[in-house]
Amino acid sequence: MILDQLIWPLLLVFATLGGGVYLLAVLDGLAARSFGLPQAQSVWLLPLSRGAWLLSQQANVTEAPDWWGWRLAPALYLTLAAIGLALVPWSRDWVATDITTSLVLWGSVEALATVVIFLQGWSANTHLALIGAYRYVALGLSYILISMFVLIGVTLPAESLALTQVVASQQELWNVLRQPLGLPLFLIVGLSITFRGPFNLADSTDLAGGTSVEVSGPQRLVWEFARSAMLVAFSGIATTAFLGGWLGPWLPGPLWVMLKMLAVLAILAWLGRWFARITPERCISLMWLALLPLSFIDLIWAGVEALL
Amino acid sequence: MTLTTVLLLAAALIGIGIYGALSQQSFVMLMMGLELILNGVMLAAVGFWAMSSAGVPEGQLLTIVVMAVMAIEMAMGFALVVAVYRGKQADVTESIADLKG
Amino acid sequence: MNTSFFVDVVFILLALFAVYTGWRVFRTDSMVRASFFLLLSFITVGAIMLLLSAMYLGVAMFFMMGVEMMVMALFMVMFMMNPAGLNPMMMVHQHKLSIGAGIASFVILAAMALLSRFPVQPLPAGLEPVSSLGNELLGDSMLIFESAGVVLLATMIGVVVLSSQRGRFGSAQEGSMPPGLEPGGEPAGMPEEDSGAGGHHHGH
Amino acid sequence: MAVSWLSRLAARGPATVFPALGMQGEEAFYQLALHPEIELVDSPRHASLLLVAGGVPPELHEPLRRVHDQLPAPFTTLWYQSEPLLELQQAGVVRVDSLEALPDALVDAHRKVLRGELGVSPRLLVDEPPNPWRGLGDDGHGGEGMMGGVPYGRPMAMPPTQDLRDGLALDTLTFRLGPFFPLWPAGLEAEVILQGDIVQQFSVQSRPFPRAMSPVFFDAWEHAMSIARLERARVQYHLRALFHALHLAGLPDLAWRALRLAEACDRQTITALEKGFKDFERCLKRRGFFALHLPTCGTLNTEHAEALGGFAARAAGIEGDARRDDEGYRRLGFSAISQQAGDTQSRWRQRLAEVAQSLTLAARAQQNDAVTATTGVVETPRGVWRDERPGDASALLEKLLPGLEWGEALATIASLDVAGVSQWARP
Repeated sequence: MILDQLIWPLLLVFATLGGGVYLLAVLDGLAARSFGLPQAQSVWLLPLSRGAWLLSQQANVTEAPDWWGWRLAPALYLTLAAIGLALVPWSRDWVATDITTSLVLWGSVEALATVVIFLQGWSANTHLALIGAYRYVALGLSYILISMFVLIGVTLPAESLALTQVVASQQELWNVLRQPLGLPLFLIVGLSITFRGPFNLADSTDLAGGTSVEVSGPQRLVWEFARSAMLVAFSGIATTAFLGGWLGPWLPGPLWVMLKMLAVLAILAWLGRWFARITPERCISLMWLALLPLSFIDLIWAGVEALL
Repeated sequence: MTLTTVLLLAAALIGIGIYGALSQQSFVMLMMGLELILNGVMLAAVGFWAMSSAGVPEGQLLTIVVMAVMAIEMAMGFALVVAVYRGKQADVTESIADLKG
Repeated sequence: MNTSFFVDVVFILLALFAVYTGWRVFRTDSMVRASFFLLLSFITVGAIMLLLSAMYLGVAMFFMMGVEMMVMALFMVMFMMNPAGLNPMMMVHQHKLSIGAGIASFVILAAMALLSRFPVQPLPAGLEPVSSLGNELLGDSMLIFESAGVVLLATMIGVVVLSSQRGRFGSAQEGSMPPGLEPGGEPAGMPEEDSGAGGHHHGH
Repeated sequence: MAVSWLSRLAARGPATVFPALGMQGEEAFYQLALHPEIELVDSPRHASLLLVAGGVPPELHEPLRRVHDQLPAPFTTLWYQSEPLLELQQAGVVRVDSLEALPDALVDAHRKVLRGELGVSPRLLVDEPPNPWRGLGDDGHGGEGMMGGVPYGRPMAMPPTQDLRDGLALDTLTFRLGPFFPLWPAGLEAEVILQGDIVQQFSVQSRPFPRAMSPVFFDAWEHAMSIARLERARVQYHLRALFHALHLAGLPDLAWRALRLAEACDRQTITALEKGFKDFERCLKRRGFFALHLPTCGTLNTEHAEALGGFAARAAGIEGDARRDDEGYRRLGFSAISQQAGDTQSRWRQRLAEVAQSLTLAARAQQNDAVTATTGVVETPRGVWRDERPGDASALLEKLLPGLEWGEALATIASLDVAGVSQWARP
């Protein structure tokens, strides 16, 4: 019983965490290469040597930090990412955590991530990190709202809050076609929540690294790992909610999930490098004036469709 | 985990909350006390629902209502604090003498 | 090694943690830490709700309180004006009375919990808490649910009115004067001018 | 064993360098930014090497020590055309004086540090708060209640000026940045008061180092000069400035391309440059540099625009360009371009337009070997150099930046050239 309920799910989550983050780093390296940035090393080795470099560095301390927050925030963020990944169903019965409210739990992961990112920036007790933290909190609420509405749209045809049911409801038609607005909106939210590319306002270059400006060594490794892990978890949820999860011909379910996740990650890695960073003011206008109304339309669309 | 232990926990949370709400000078800390009281109330409601009411759905409904009350309390509270702060530059309870009878 | 033993151990740990973090809220030396302790207390209570098989409510606790406490922490920083809320603090009044009131209420409530007899009616085996809650919300108790929604909407409007720079009678910074009873007359319903009021002013 | 395996793996990665630029250190900076095995980072915490490039005046030794102590161990320092700090001289610092040898020296130092073959730089300052906790007042910081006082010698976050947005006194943050802050001109040190994300006060504490111009501008001041060479140097100057703006915008690949184009200015044919720039400009617009990133604020008023001169003035609608008065340019059909708005976005539009114009001029000038006709007046990329070189204008930042958000403020600084022109030409 312990083996079934504890060991296997944990192994599954850890394996996807490690493998997913490594593959994301490789995909990001490939994206960088396709944009013409020269690279000294093969993209396969670069993440490893970077990790080794951070591991051999000292984890420094700022002046009078909030000790608990300073040391724990990266680990907490990683934990949230792991919880998110644990919700992804790999096949009908291959799910690490199969609860009836898994979509709501994912919503909580997004909400608590805001707290953890704030904690990371605030606890360093230095100026640039704190500004990054403020920025994320000020913008994070709008991301969460959009993500909630889009995900509620997905639950309507499934008549359930469980991700396994959401996949099962896509047997005839994937949600990406049934609710065409959903996936694009959700992808934008994904970039925002993991603050990448155009929405990288918390760890941005104008703050010299934002919330992670002061971290170094293993602590920085955990933080960067967690950021990537969050994106991997996010791609897992996107796959499940919009791309039919394990559904697909010929191949076994888990393989389908993996391929779809990789496709989502590749799109996100490419999108993240394509656009310039948006200013906070424009970001908030975009979120509230364009994307939030669009997510309402998506929800209405989903509702009307469920009624018909 | 029995109903009694759950209720004891709820009582402890409510007790701490009452202490906080009465003792804190800062508006915001005062609101934290209120939130802690409501936290205990919600726990007690869920405890009764799960162990003493054969799962009548109203038990959960009550908790949802309390959550809504919390949101309202916080939003209104902060808005009032902002308004008072603008008017009087005060953020501790003693400073608004007008409210004292 | 049965499940209920596990549940008991987890419950006791969570309960102790919830009380500890709840107590730390008023004993920590920074506002932001205080709100994060409160958040931890809420999350533990949410986890206990999950143990009590309130699947939706427990999880809803996480995200509701996550956002709520985040906002709270920000407000702390905004009002307290010390660097990012990191300075020590101990701002209490009527301390002894409050301790007494807290303990007294705990004793009374605990006595009620220990002495009264509540019916033992556990959840029926086939009950699905989430769908039962959903059916209740949009079935028999629709009116309550909808009124909660309307109240929330009213709150939003009220909050915007109260906190917006431009209030009902103009900019808050200009005193937000109501119009006169006759055109160009004295502002209506204004209190007498009170010189020297304003309580404790934040100097520079 | 395991450790040596780890450090050997770590040593294979790119060398992470925090550049502390002194006087005339930019040349090294641009060379390194193009090198694939070197990663220039913005925070000393993220580096394994501290590169001090160019001379550091003695009064900036203390800030340099502070930067030095922020690097996480193991790390070492490299000194390019700079005198190492006295206390570091026993610690086996690496001194490099030739630009060609610098990248390899950095990569080599990075590997050696990680393998433990090079002495690790010692800490220079004692690890304690700048001022002791005095234990005065209610909470020990010397103020009343939670207000006032200067905990650890830092002012409490109290708004010093009237609040800019609403009645709320969202905590103000007072801090100093510079003189080695890599996101604005080297040498600029400023005390910034932020409220949330908004700059409330920006007071310049020390001015940026004067920037060295290409020697062709000095030659052109003295005698007739090939217009093609002048315009190429101008293009290079603007493209190098664009590198910083694109780095800020989070477009590292475009920043790299801008720098590549800038370095090609001396070598490539004009047609190749024109084509490369056209592609680059299209890319820039398509990827949201203007639409998403550049703010439409940071508007210069007429007085400031006139004081600053050059492209900044032309972007604000003041058509001053010394090239109009030059017979050589007139023969090539030169006419000054200008914009109206005078904000950050229009400054970059202006600079890009001027680059395109310079390339056209250079192409025409090349055909008939045009030279400048007047001496004693040069339109440098920074402004007119008549009797004296364009001077430092960093003081106008104090007027320009308050009210902007932090990111907008940095984008505005990057769109301006506030540093004066050095009396020495670039080597």
